Amino acid sequence: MDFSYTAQEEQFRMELRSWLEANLPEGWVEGTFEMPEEQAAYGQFLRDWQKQLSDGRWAAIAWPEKYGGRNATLMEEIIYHQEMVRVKAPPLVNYVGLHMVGPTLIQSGTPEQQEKYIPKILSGEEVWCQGYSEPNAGSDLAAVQTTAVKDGEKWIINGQKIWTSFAHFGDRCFLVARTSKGEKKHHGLTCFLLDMNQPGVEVRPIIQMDGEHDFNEVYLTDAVAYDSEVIGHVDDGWRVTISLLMHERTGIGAQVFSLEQQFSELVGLAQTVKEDDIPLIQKAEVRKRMLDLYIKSRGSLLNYYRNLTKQLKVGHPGVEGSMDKLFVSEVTKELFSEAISLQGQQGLLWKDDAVYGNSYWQRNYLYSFGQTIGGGTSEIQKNTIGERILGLPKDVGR
Amino acid sequence: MDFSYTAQEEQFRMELRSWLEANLPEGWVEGTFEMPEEQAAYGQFLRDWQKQLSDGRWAAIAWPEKYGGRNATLMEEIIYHQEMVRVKAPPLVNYVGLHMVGPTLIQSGTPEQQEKYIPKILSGEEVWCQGYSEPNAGSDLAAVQTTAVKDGEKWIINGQKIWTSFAHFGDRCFLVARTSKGEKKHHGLTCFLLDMNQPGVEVRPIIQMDGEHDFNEVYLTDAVAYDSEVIGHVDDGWRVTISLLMHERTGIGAQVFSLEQQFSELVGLAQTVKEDDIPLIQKAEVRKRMLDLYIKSRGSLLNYYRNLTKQLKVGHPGVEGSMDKLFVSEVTKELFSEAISLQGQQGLLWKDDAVYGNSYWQRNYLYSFGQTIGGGTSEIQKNTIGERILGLPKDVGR
Amino acid sequence: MDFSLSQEQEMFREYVRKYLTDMEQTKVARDYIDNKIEQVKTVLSELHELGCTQLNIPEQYDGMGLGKLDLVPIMEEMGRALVPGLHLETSAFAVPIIEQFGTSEQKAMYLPQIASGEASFTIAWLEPGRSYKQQGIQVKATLKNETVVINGVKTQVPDVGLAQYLIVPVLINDEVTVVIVDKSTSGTTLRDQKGFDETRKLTEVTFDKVEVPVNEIIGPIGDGWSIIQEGLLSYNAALSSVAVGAMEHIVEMASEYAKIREQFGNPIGRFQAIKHRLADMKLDLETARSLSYYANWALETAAEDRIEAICSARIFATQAFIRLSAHNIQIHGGIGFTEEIDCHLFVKRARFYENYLGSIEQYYEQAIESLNWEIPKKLIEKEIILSTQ
Amino acid sequence: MDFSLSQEQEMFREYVRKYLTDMEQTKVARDYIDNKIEQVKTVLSELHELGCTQLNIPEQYDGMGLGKLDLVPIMEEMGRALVPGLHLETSAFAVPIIEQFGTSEQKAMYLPQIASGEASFTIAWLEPGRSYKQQGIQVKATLKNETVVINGVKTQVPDVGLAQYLIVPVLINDEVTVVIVDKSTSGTTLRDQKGFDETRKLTEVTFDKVEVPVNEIIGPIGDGWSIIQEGLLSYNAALSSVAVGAMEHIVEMASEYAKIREQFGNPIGRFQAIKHRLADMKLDLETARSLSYYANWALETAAEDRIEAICSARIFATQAFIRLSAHNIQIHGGIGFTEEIDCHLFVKRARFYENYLGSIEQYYEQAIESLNWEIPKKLIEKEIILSTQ
Repeated sequence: MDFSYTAQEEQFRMELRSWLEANLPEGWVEGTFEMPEEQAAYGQFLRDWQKQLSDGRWAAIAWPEKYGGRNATLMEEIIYHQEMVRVKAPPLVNYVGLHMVGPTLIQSGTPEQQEKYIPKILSGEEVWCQGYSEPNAGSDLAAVQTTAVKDGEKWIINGQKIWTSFAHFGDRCFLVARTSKGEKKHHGLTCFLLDMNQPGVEVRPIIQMDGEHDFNEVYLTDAVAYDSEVIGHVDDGWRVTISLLMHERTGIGAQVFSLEQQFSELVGLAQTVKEDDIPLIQKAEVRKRMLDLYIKSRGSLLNYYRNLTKQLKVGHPGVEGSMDKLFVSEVTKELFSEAISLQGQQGLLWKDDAVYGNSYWQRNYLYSFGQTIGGGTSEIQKNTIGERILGLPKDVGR
Repeated sequence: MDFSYTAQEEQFRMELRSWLEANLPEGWVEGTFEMPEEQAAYGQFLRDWQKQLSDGRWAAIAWPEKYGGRNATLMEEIIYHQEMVRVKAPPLVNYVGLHMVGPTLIQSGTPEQQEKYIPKILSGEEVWCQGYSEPNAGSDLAAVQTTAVKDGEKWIINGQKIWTSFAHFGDRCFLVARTSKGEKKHHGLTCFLLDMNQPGVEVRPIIQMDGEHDFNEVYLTDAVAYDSEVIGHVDDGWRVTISLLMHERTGIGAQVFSLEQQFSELVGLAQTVKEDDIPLIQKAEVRKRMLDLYIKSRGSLLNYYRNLTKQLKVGHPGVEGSMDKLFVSEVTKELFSEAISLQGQQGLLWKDDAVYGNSYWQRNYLYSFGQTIGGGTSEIQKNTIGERILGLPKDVGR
Repeated sequence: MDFSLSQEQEMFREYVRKYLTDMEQTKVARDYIDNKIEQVKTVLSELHELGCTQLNIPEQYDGMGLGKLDLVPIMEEMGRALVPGLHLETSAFAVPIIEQFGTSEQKAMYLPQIASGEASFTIAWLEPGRSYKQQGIQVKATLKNETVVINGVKTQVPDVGLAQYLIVPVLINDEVTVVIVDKSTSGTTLRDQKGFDETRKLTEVTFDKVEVPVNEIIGPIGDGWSIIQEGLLSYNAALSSVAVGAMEHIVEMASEYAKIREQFGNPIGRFQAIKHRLADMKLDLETARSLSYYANWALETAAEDRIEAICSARIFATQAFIRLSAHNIQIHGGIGFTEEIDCHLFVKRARFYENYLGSIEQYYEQAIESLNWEIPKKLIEKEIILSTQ
Repeated sequence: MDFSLSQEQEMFREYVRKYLTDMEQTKVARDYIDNKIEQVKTVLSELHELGCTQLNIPEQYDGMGLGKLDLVPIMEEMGRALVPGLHLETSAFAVPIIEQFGTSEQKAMYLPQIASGEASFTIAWLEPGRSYKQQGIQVKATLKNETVVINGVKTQVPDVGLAQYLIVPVLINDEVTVVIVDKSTSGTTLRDQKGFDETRKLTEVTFDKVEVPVNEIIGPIGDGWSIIQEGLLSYNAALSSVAVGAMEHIVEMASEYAKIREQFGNPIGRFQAIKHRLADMKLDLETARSLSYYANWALETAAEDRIEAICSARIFATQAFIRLSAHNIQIHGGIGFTEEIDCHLFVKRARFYENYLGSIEQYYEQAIESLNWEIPKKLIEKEIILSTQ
């Protein structure tokens, strides 16, 4: 058992940390920097930030050097997440491009595709979104109903996608469509590198319960993709999709590190917030509930490190990731719910009227409801744990 | 809304209460009376107690007067349970006979059967058990595998029953067996009034986790029942069984009243038990957990009264009984678990070495595990609530 | 033994239910979010026409003279549709304290206004950084001739736009005193605050030498805390009914969704993860209902256990409301996370009530105190001395 | 970064696992219940042969000189099979305090006896009606020439029949002092007590002018409480591993049963009620394991956060053990409620550990104190004065 980092890893961390200090927007770390509220300006801000990362070769560290990456080890990726969480870096607008599409192109794309797309993914010039989920295929990818029909060297695509994050900034979409009816539902799917800037593609915003807009519906009406925009083989999209999802090798690391940080912040809140002049942390009941959350957030982090150790040894992520996902999302929900209870009625103000931190806690509380749904619901994770880890028989309907 | 009892109901209560005061064994109410430990003596004690009840016409109050009952109203039955719980009366050794078999005989038995069995049920001379559950048909009555094969005017019965309570005192068994293979699994069942005192019937004890012996396995090897011992029609046993179960019209009333009483006793425990000279109730944390249990046990009681009101109005028990069963059994488990935690290490002594009440809390804690299993597991209750109250689609396999 | 609402009460519920269903249930709450105040006022005035505001006001003050129990179905229906406004504060807090502690002039002045639907009351209690405990009240008022002069700030006062009067607890000579202030009184400054639950509008109210006639004080000077406590009993009993109504809506919408939404080729309600969660939710709902019915009965009959009964209902119902509203989102999946459907409105309202006019923690303490389980310290010390001698 | 047991540690686990599996896992616990003491002693001595008792004893005292982390797999395997006896008390409490605070004579006297499997230690701490807090220790001892004279009663001392020595906290001059007492010392009366967990035999130990040489005191007179606290850190880290082993057994047996037991024509593991419960149990198990590994690592490396790490593991693991052992019965249904299969043994052992050598409540307090979240009262008062000026 050894929790230390190698000298090389520590050096990597220091290099990144100094780069961030030098390159984050002024006032960022101090919390005085304000991100643009208006959508186009916000989008531009995110693209600029990614450009800056990519200029510093910090956008896609896991990619091979020849594609602009650093060929980072898994541990370096972990450190990368830790440092990004530490400074609460702005989100990666092209997360899908950098973490999913890029690696898939490197693995399965043609040389032409690689040349055409990869540099723009890295620079943020072309933002990607992913088109898997559909209204009737939330957690059930095999139920995709969007169709692509061959017409010469074109494919005519019709259907509807949902929960497409960043589609409103999106230039291209990694889209899964049904190209033939296979015997099994997950046969006959094909993956396309779809141009979003065409008449057949309509993006409609989904407003979340926290009032924010991260997700979209994408309506495809005779949208067009060309043969050159098929990735992998026709009708073999299931395999491409699965391998694409597998490229997220650090799993929910970033969420785990965030949870750790949020717990510290919650303690800070309980020390700062006062009721009738007494800081909340002085109540025995509050401290007890804090310890429960301390134990759980530590448990989540340590579980993650244990699974990471295994991954370092066997070379690929294990199905234990389902436990990490389940636990970190449920504990995150619990933590923010506690943050609401803790503050009492005064915690129910919003945005700049909020007493503490521009309603940081309230907004994250509302956002946390999505975390046990997106990326596979908690129910799906439990099925996975039951079936793939404990070997229980399959559920009905699957 | 009206929680009062009518003058007639109050008079009924007073009559029963005086009778109990006069007839309970000496020292019973004070807790100084000790029941025999040895099994045969214990059985005799229970039979004597039932004889005494029946002599006072307090054994089967819901039965028509001509059969030795009092034709009691539902409210009188409720009061009966309240009073019996109040004095913690000894258990009814012939509970099955009095509450299930008797009413079924009155409803569906032949005059000969009524004449032959009913008086002895009442007096406790013949103790009945019920033979439904089988090793592979725990919560699934339709899966009964015990067979009865016609041979002249005899039926030859083979199979195994389990969880047969009081079978070790049992003279007769209300037995469900398969007499033909119906198209649906619950067709082709027949109910028998089986004589337990015959060579083909072997009773083996099941020792529970609390060390007690309430249940048995019953092995049937060419056991014999006669045509005269069939109740209802051949192959129509499903209906007879269901109607038999319906005769328990007060549902889990007795358990609900017990829970109410046990909560008071738990408060008493927390007031009495001291740690380093300080009564446990002085701890804020203990009081808070007590209030949680107070709320839940009140909730259980009030839910029961609400369902009872409905039953008084519509004339038959509703499916809401599944909520009562689920809640009272889960809260009972929680209450006794809390009683263990509360006492700390000193609460882990047993029987006469126990610091408090001959390990009343420890024994009931262990026994409580059976309450969310017997009489339909909590999972079954939730299915019933989901399907029959909320109208959700049926589960797989049913 | 009859533990149910009467036929008349159920019938009155049906009227209100039918009206609010015709109005598309939560639509009025959404109108309020969108500041369509006229639409909201129309609904509120039609609810008044149905009798909702007159119900528990004595006949001599133009009311229907009914009891506290009769409020139960109305409160449930209000919760069911998340009807905006101050019905809870007015009917279940202002009315009972005016009726119990007000002078005959005050009764004659305010009760008919409430009965006629002209005036609603909101409660300007909370102060920045302070609790709902007695020591939380710090706004000071002084007596000057026949007027009370108030100086200070109250925060998060709900729905002032729909109210005519504020009930304001202040300190006079360091003792809590309850004053009724017309919101248009000069010196009163209102500042909008953004709230987490957009179906409740919040306002910061600043009193700058606000002068109110002394006859606007409810009850004797310095008796405010016990007057508030009485008012809170009515309020909390009613609040638990509001929560029950909201939970009923949640269980219905979640069950319906579970019947139609398919995943993996089955309606999701077929999966036990969903089915059993819904069963737990139904049990929570019915338990909250039983506790709230009893709480309101205990209030009406002044039963011995009314304090613990009301606190129990308030604690259980508001906490169950939080649980159920969260489960509702999980059952709905992604769509439940959007603004489009109602799930989030219930989550936010549940949180609004959690610690509104008294924290959960305070109600635990109040119930425990009333149940009187503790052994007086003196007795224990005496016994320790005896036992160690 | 390597958060796993080493290959050597896993290999050692395999030896122990294989041996205990050959011995039919919980059979030795059942033998102990049935008072088949010879069979139990055979197993314990064979575990000693495998090295279990020598592991963490320095080589100079005939041990293997390994560290605290090396105990982890052994403790897990002991928990898995509910092995009776005093391995936890001896290896994880007696050994570390003797090693850290004992004189060289004490080390030379006791450690080789433990390493050779000759002697085990039990802990005679609890007193009737008293807690595991400092004020719970009331048995008094006096110094008389070169002896300590003990008078008083200790209750629920576990497995005295398998022990040679008792570790006894007493008060000398009102200060806690730890003494080793040979159980055969004259004046020591043993009385069997019936216990809830039959796999632990309990004894009431009465000391009637028991004389023990002063050199049986561990550490300085009056330092007992801090010595116990150090011992408890080792004990609790190890206890969390014991609980993890037991939970692993539970998850395996419940999963296996869910695969073969059919109801309604399906293996019950196909129903989400069972499947998701098992998933939750697995997550509890692995979380307890992560926390316990880290606790033992923190102990071995004297990490800054060792106190909170150990308390967290102890709290989570023992509470999860209680939860899981209860779920296990529910999954097994009726058969799980009988004495026939092992479910109940795990329930009872889980309860035995819940508050054994310190209540859950105490460990909450200890962790919270160590995390040091509170703001010193003086600072708050100062600020209140400043803010109200």
